[in-house]
Amino acid sequence: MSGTHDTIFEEPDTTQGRLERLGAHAYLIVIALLTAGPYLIMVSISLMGNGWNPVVPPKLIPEAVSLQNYIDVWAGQTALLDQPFSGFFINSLIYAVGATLTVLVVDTLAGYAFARLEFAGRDISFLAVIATLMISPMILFVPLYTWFNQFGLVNTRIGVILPHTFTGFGVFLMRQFIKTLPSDLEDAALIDGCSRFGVFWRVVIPMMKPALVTLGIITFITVWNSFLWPLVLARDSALYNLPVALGFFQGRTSTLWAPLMAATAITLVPMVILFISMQKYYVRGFTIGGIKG
Amino acid sequence: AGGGGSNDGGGSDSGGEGTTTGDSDDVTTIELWRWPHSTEPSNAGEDEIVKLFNEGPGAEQGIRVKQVKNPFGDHQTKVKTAIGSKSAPDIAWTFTEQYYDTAGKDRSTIESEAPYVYIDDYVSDDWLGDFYEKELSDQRAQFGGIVGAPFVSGLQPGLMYLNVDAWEAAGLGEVPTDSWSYEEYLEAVEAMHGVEANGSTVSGVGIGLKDATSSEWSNFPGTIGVTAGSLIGNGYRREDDSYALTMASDPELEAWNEMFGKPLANGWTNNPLSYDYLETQEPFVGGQIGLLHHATFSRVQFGQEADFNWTIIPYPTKGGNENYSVYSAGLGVLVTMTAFKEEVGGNPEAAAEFIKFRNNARNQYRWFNTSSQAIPNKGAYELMNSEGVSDFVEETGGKDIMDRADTAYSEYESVREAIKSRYPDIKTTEDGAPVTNVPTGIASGRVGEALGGMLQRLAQNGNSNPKEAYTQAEGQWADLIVQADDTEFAEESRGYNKPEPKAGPI
Amino acid sequence: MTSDSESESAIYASERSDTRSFSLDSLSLSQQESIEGWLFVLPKLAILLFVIGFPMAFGIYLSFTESTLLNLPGEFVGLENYQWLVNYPVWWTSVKNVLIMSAVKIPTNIFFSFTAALLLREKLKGSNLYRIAFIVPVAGPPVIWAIVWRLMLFSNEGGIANAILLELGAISQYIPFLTNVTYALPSVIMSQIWSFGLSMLIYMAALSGLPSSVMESASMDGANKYQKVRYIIWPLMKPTTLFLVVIQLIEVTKVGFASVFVMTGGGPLNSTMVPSFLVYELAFRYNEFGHASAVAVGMFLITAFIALVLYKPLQSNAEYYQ
Amino acid sequence: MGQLALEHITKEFGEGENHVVAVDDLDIEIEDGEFLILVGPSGCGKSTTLRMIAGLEQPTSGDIVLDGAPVTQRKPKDRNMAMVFQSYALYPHMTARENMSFGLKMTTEMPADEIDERVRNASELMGIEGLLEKKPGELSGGQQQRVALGRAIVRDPEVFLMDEPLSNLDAKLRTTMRTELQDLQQDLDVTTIYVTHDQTEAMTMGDRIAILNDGELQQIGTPAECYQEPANQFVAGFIGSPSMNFFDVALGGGELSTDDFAVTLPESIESALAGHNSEFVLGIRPEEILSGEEAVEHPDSFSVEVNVVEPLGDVTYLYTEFGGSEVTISVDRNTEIKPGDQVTIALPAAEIHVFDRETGNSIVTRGEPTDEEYPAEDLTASETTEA
Amino acid sequence: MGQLALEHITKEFGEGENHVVAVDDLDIEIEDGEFLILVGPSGCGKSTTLRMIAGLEQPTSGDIVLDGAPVTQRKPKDRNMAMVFQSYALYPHMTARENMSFGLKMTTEMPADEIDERVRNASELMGIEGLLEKKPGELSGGQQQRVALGRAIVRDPEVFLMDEPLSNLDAKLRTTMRTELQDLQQDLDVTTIYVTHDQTEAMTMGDRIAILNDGELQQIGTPAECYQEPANQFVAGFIGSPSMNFFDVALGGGELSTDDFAVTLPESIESALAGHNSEFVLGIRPEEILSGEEAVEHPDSFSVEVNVVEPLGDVTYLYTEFGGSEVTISVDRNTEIKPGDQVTIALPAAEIHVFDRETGNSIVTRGEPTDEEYPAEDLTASETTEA
Ligand SMILES: Nc1ncnc2c1ncn2[C@@H]1O[C@H](COP(=O)(O)OP(=O)(O)OP(=O)(O)O)[C@@H](O)[C@H]1O
Ligand SMILES: Nc1ncnc2c1ncn2[C@@H]1O[C@H](COP(=O)(O)OP(=O)(O)OP(=O)(O)O)[C@@H](O)[C@H]1O
Ligand SMILES: [Mg+2]
Ligand SMILES: [Mg+2]
Repeated sequence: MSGTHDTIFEEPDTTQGRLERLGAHAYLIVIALLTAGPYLIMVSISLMGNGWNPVVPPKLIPEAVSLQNYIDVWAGQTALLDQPFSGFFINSLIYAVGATLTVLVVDTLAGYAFARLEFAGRDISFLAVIATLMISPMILFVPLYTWFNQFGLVNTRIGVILPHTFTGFGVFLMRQFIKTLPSDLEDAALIDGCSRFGVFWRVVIPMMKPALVTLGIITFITVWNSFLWPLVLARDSALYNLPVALGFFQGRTSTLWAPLMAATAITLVPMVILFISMQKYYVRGFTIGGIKG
Repeated sequence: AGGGGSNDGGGSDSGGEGTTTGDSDDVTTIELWRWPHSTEPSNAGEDEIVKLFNEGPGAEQGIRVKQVKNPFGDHQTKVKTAIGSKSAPDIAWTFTEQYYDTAGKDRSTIESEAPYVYIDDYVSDDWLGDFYEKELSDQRAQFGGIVGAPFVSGLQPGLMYLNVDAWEAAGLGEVPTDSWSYEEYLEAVEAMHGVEANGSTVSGVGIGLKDATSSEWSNFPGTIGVTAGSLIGNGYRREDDSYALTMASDPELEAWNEMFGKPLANGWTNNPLSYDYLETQEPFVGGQIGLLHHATFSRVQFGQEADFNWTIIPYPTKGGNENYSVYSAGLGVLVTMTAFKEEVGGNPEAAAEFIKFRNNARNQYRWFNTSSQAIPNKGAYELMNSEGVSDFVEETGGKDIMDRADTAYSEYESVREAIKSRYPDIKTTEDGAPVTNVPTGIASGRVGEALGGMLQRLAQNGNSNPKEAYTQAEGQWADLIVQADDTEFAEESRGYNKPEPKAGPI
Repeated sequence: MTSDSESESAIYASERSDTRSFSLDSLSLSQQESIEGWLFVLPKLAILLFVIGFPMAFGIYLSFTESTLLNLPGEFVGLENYQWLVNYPVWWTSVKNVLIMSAVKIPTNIFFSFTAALLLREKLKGSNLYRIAFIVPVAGPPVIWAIVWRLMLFSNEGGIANAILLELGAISQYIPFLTNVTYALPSVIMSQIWSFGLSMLIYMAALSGLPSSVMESASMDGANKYQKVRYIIWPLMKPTTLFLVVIQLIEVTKVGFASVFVMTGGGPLNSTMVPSFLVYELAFRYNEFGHASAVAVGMFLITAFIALVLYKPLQSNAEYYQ
Repeated sequence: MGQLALEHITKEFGEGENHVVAVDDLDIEIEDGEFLILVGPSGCGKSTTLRMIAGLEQPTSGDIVLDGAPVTQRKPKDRNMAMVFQSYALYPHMTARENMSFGLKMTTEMPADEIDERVRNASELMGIEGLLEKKPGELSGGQQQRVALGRAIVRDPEVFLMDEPLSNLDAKLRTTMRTELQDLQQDLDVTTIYVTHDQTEAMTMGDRIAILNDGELQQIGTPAECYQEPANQFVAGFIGSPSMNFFDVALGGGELSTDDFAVTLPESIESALAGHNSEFVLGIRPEEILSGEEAVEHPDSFSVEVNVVEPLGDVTYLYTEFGGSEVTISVDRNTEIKPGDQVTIALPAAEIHVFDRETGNSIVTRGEPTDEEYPAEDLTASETTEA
Repeated sequence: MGQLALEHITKEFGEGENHVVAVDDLDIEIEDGEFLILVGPSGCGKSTTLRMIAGLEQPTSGDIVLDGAPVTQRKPKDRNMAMVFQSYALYPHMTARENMSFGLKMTTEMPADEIDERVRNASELMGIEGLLEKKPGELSGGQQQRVALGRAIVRDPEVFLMDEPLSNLDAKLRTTMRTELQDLQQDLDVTTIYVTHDQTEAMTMGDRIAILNDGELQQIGTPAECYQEPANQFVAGFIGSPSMNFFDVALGGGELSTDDFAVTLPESIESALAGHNSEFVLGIRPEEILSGEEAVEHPDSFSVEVNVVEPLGDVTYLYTEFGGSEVTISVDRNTEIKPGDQVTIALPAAEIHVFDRETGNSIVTRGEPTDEEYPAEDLTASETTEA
């Protein structure tokens, strides 16, 4: 029941209420300009068909809107990058999907055990998993490359995906979430004759949808946007994902701003759409995940 | 999208999963790691040569080159990761000094410790002979041999581009064609500032430099000095193998004060560090006179169609003295095609085959015709003169710059002699070249940090007191040399105006 | 309040362990459950071990060696690299910078995300647009964010910030945002504080769990809106806030890398150097893998320490309701 | 001081498909110091009514008048009322003391020592002096409840509003708190409106009960009135536990009868029923059904099989089925009856209620024809209910 | 078939500071087909006991024996028991039908049509045939409850375990389900152990009640036994609503007395008390306190002021205070007494309970000295309780 006094503002139809709303809008618009403004400019520049350079004063509004940059980028018709962007897009998709699926499976299993089972070394291994959140990836480049090379994983898609699957965040989230689930259901399933895995698979998993969506989206976006691992492990640009490929537009002696902005938009827009369209699910995941006020 | 036709050349990236195509017939696939050229024709030309190789000599010898293009900014990281993991590419474009610190080391040490091979072990003297002498002699002085094939050339301290319309709108009269002075330069800039030209307002000047802490900075103080008549930049190696630093002994200090010590209106200044971390790519973007300190652009290409008159004018010199040698050819930073050792995963034999092909006079000439970029190969220059150049080169003024480069290269001999006479204690190589390399790779490149730091400090304090800054930077550098195991420092060269500055017309 | 969730989970687990003790085989209860537990975490630990077990051990080992690019791993030198680290002023600059970054970025991020969540909760017209606007920065790669900001706002040539300030007459000369020691760090931080979208979503989730009767109670008690926010909502958001602080602390080191990498390269004069970028510089510019590893380990220890310090109160404050 | 009038207040929510009339033309006068119970099934509009009085919701139409002055447009804090919520709504981050003083700090300029004084008084009254420094999380349900009440008392309001304040407590505590609340209200003599859907609370706590259904007022009166003279079948069924037993009966031959039994009617009732359709609902409370000796002697007696016997200790319920309904019979605690036994029972005409099967309105109450006043009023109510 | 014995089971949790003895040496035999109620205050170990029987917890010591065979080491699924949880624990993602058939699918090789058949039968029994395709989210509380029961029935277990299965329902529905559950258990005749802390359920549903406190068994017996002959003060206070009234009394001059009243003791009681210390607790149930005519005639009568009158409709409670305690008196529903009235009451010696003030053990039960059997057993229990 949401009465009006659950809110902070005055009623909308009083003068004061209107003023307050106006103030709120003003504040929000200013921040929105600072968060999204640069991206609007980015899109604007990407629509300048004849290229863009940092002139003084900066030129922000296209004289004529043109999708030429998008076409060029998508087809790989630029000076610095002659590979079609579609390929990177597909790579990004493959990495994101692959890593997300792996993370979902592996982290949910582990999260369940950390939340519900008692086993020797549990706390230590949980700490180890969490600690992976804090490692600077830079020192891992060379050892990881060397290591993966021995297994033929360098320059393979699996090799690129793998490092994305070791973070601790998912395990942490899943564990928190499972702790909030009523254990009665699992008890009921044990009595109903399920094995431990049966309990997990048939009872726990179906209840975890919000958490799975949350973790899924966050992982998907993280991997989609990931830069360092694909850069290092994809020897060949054919295996690059979008963010790595963006680097191409900055050459040794010049930056192709307009195509770069178009390519950036191609990278960004799907994630914004994903983020926005799924928000009600993962917000729920956060709420239930015990990270509430 | 002009050069699209040759995009498929060299099997650039289409291979995807790698080396499947030729394996059956005993074909060795070697990888060439490079970054993309910034311009399409250059890339097309590059690809074309790779394709020619794969179809021609490569096919004969069972070698196939696969190009891997890395974003420029990430290239070094990728190559180093691969080397560290013993799976280096066979050939890579490198700034050679970034991969191994050669200071104080002789060839045999370098040979056993550096990741790259000496290309002179694999090529004929004949082939080497096509390069301008300076490029070889510089490498010999530094490495005791040739470690990589130079393939792009440039002019130091750089070129100056002028928007003629703006110049005229400011009522500055004749465009300078001969030597002119810093003072005149500054006056012109101030006069041009604020005038209307080509539908926009002229705003200051720009100079393109980059990378605030890069080791490339070690070149900057020295190269600027050239415009004041210094011939050796930052220092030299003495006969007793100790290094003498001349940075704080350069007549360029004065130059610095003239050129950079004075902030221009609107915050524009010639001090490169007051600019963005990224370089200015377009000479006309930042201002209407532009300086480019190196000349990988040996031609000007405009992002927006240049619908105004532009021209290349001489670099201003100290007092407008035309006797000062302004230009020196070659790249301040050594970009070479380097072949890596087998131990780190390379295949130098096969790599050398390609390097030979790619950089022979014929192919350098071929690439010049498509890219219009200056090249350090006199055999190729001869071909330009005998066989003519492409329309593209004509349009973009590439030949003009190549002519300047050739002139500068040919002055090398006399410059060399002048150096030897000014610095009698300078060490010379077997073939008589003075060793003007100073150890910049020392202490893992922290020389760059020290010099970059100095320049940054100057930038922060509005260029005040460069004398102190230079002296301090030289001191730091000297310390690094002293600390390094294999190097010795000529202590008497430490400090302001030690050794005594030597500059003047050749 | 009394039992933090660690001990709670331990109790819980011991309860569970009893559940499993009937053994068809001769295994005891705890053995059986241990096996089950390990089977469940096996895939994760296997990946963990395989992917970074060796590399990390190797990386840590490197921090005790004098390693360079061509000499991996180099000679074992004990704690020499750490001695070097302690005496390396740039390291301390980088630590100081990352602390400043955290000290500025985390509170502002909390402020923006909290206020935005609060306002968007009010069902304003256009909230969806605002939400999209706030989420954009976190949906894309941090590198892009940094590029866009560098170019758009701070670049001298095309910089909008300068253009606008000049137009407004606020300045008469361009401000060298990224190339001056005074401005560089603030500028880098400025660019980072706008990526608060995810925090905002988490706050929104937390706010939606706020019992409306408590808010109404405050209305009855005569609290005006500022008082409600100050005395009721904000204190109730404490667990969420702490969670966000810890997450961001970890995040700062990562976002920090991207912006520094793209915007300043750590300069000028190391004024924007952060440990993660220092690792990169040492390893890939100076080829000093031993030193780089020592920096990485040092930073790991600092982050872990701060996270632990903050994690305790987070845990004990966990739930007000139930 | 605290005389409150709800003048034809109506509250509608939503639009189109979601349109709900939560409160429908409610018109009640509440005396100063009165303890009024609002009772009714879930969703009948109790909370909405209370929230409108508090100012947490705005009525769609109608006015709320406090001591003669309309307060409908006033903000909650300006109405001088205090509310106790079902969930207590204590501020979880504040100590009991802070919870109690918060309102005074927010609304008044009262000096700290006076606030302290008030808090001390209220906490003595509620017996929570020792708990003042604890946070809600450290308190038991009953203690939280007391703090919530203390918080309301401290403000010395003209009206107390309580929305199911006891429903989160367990049965035992509920009983205790119930008496405490009553005592308190008698001591303070503050007008109190108390929402509940527990009819034990309804029966015992207030001066009057207002029974709502579907947003409409069904009856308002003392608990005894509502128990003994329910205005309609809804009230009859709602008030009293176990519920009144109902049977669909037909009138004929001076009897109200089903297949299983008949009740011979006295003249007075028969004539009261005469004007109506011949279909009625007969109601009788479990404790009014005669059994044992008394039943055997009764002319209308008949015999039924007992399904379940529920000895509650102080009283025993028999469950059986006849006349098409499940029937509860209340018998003495010392009964010997076992499930499966046949018992003889009778429905004494003097205790029956008769309702119009269509409108639900009461025609006969405890064997007496209903006064004319009720049906007239309730006819409208019931009709609208069906609409 | 379903004969179950708990042989000295003990369950301890935690270590060091957190060490808890949740169940302490519990020893109970449950007959095949018996309906046993486990009752006691929150935290007394009811759920833990049930969970040990189900196999969800492992006893620290002791054995659980089903039909003569120890099952302590069997997995839950192999014990052939079904459990109904307070939260129902229905699988939210499965329809009612899937919920009910899940256990059979997991544990048996039963063909699909037989499973269907069983589900149909169980759902008919529970009256939920129409709901089989719905998911729990679409069902009301009572319907969910029925599905949960159906799920248990389908498996045709030897033992039903129910952990407060009704506590989530509202009062009305609880009453209905209570009878349904009893009927069901009588029909199926399956050994049932039913945990509750609601003493109405305790009193009415089972064959026997086992009352736990602090993990220890206080008394086990039929509801009537426990109500009428509580073994100790804890049981006396716990069973019955409103609770028994207690007074600290002193023995002297053939009377048990407080400042306010005295109860003249018959010989039998006096001698029973003789062997003890002179400090006792006197207990009497609200309905046994004499009032009105009867009281006036009684020699021990005295007069008290009524504080609160609570007419529940079928019965009326008076609240008053004397002998140092708050006292509830149950009187006829037609009483005219109002708050503030003086009433004459008496405590008939024939109905009093007397407990040892220290051990709490019952010495006199409803005016009769307690059989020797109880004190002996309960002494141990109570002593440990205090420890
Ligand atoms: N904010 C609202 N928006 C829409 N409908 C509402 C709102 N508040 C209440 N209602 C509806 O108004 C009706 C009355 O609700 P109200 O909460 O007053 O019932 P109640 O008598 O308090 O019930 P309960 O005993 O369950 O608390 C219900 O149908 C409810 O769904
Ligand atoms: N897993 C556990 N770990 C530690 N202590 C526990 C655990 N489970 C129960 N206990 C403790 O054992 C005691 C008995 O708990 P149990 O749940 O059996 O009580 P209960 O009688 O079911 O109470 P309620 O009526 O509140 O459900 C309590 O003190 C409880 O805190
Ligand atoms: Mg309500
Ligand atoms: Mg329990």
